[in-house]
Amino acid sequence: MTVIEQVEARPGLPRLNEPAPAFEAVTTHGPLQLSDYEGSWLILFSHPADFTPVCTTEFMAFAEIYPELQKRGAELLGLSIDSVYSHIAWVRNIEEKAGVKIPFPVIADLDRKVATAYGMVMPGESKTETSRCVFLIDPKGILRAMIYYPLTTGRNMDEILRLVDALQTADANSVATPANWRPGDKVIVPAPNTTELAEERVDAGYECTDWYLCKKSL
Amino acid sequence: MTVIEQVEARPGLPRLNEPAPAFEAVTTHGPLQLSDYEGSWLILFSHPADFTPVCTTEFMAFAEIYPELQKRGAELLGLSIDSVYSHIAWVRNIEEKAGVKIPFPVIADLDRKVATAYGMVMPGESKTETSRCVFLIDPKGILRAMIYYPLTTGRNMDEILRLVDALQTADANSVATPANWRPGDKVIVPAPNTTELAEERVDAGYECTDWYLCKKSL
Amino acid sequence: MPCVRPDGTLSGSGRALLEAVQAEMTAVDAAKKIGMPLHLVRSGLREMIAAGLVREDGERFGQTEKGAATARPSGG
Amino acid sequence: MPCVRPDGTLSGSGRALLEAVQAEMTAVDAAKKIGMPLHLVRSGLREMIAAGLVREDGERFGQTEKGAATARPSGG
Repeated sequence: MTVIEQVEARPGLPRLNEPAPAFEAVTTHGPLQLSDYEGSWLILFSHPADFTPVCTTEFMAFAEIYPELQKRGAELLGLSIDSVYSHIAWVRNIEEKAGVKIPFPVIADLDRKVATAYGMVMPGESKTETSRCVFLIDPKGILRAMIYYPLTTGRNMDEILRLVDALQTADANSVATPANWRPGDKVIVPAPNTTELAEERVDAGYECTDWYLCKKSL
Repeated sequence: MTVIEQVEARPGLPRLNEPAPAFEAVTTHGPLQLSDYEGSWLILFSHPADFTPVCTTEFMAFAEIYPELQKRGAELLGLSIDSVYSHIAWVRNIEEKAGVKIPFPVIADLDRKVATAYGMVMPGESKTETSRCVFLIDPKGILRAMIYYPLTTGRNMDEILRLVDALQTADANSVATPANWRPGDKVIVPAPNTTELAEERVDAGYECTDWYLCKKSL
Repeated sequence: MPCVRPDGTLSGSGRALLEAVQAEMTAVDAAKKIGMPLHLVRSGLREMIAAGLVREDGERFGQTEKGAATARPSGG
Repeated sequence: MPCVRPDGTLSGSGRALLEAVQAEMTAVDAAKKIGMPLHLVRSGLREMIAAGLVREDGERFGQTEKGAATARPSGG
């Protein structure tokens, strides 16, 4: 396979800690640009298709955590390769049949511009549907985390909330968060990166397992 | 930006439901190839660097869930851009200081071949470290899910176990799993894709919210 | 919520937003004033600028003459 | 666990694996027999084939003459 063929088959995908790809899109709440979310955290997520079952459970689950996300200054923005009319019919159907109002906009990405920029279509799964992707974008428009789940497998809202909490805690306190971290748990003090700092660390008063692994309470 | 420049900046990244990129790598358990894992589920994950704090909490957390993964026929394989000697020193240090034995191999990816093939390095974060990536690879070597978390943010073992359970349940029963699914919860019956099947669905005896959203117990 | 309907009239949220910027203000202040999410305020202001109802002055937005007439159709 | 040390002698797991394939068997069966993860068995067999200690016949593995001599260094 030559380099050129590779490009045609596999467009560049978004990368962490770089500006999330800009877009202007038709949504169920009118035309929206990525920059409209400046100052908010944005959870951009895709689903394979309207009126399909896993997607519906996910939409209801996203709607359920939306108040929690709003408390954290985070907005939701859905996407699939469906028309805005299909989106409207579907969200109205969800409200009618399941009693759940979908409070966030959904991109109608019929020209696939957003899906392509974010690498949401996996030809090995489906050439016409986006996979279950999640992009966490910070208030400055920087992409901070990505999740790609397959068509068969619904996402976990609890982990998405945990991730938002972890990223916000890291930003606010210049710390990192350990495996399985939950709000209230101790956080990680960045490791010393010179031998001098490593020696100083020993007496710094943190709770340390060794010179490089120290925790503190916030 | 021309196409060629784009290739240089952004290599093709792995895609869901396609063969995971093949590799042969030096590990702490000797040379290993992706194909050595044929018949097992494989969780290939990267960490930024040995002897760093979040990574250490993650290694201990991965070691903690390893028995559960083994019960599910799933193996763990770590990776960072460090030497095999650094890896050995680090896993020995974790055992000495924290009393946790690391039971899985760790790739010493100094030539970055594996990191490049899987898009693990995010130049916006670090040009010399891999981000916190997770690749779920099935027993046939097909990539089934991907997670990319940033340097600051430890992963959640509970979600990784849930994801393995969900994928295995989908494969074993030709079903899908809804948002927030846990083993024992009802699963999703695939949506009918013709109007005829949609009409038949109404009397099929499933628990349905509407024609496209039906669940059943396993 | 597209603020400007295809026939040029305003939706409910469009009318609320246009009325909000009778006194010049930033998008952030307009969002607070009418309790609409900031991203929808920005989108709506962009639409109403395109429709000639709103003008932008640095980071502040206000009604154009046409916008003022639309906001108070009875005149005055 | 590299089975063959840099000096050509076998590690503990290498010796166990070489002894396991005295009777020809598949990698899966060898893994079961000695309780080693399958991926390490496959890697170890590959190493010992390269070292001339093990031969591959379809999906089954067995000792070469050199392998047999290494597995039982006292001869016999």
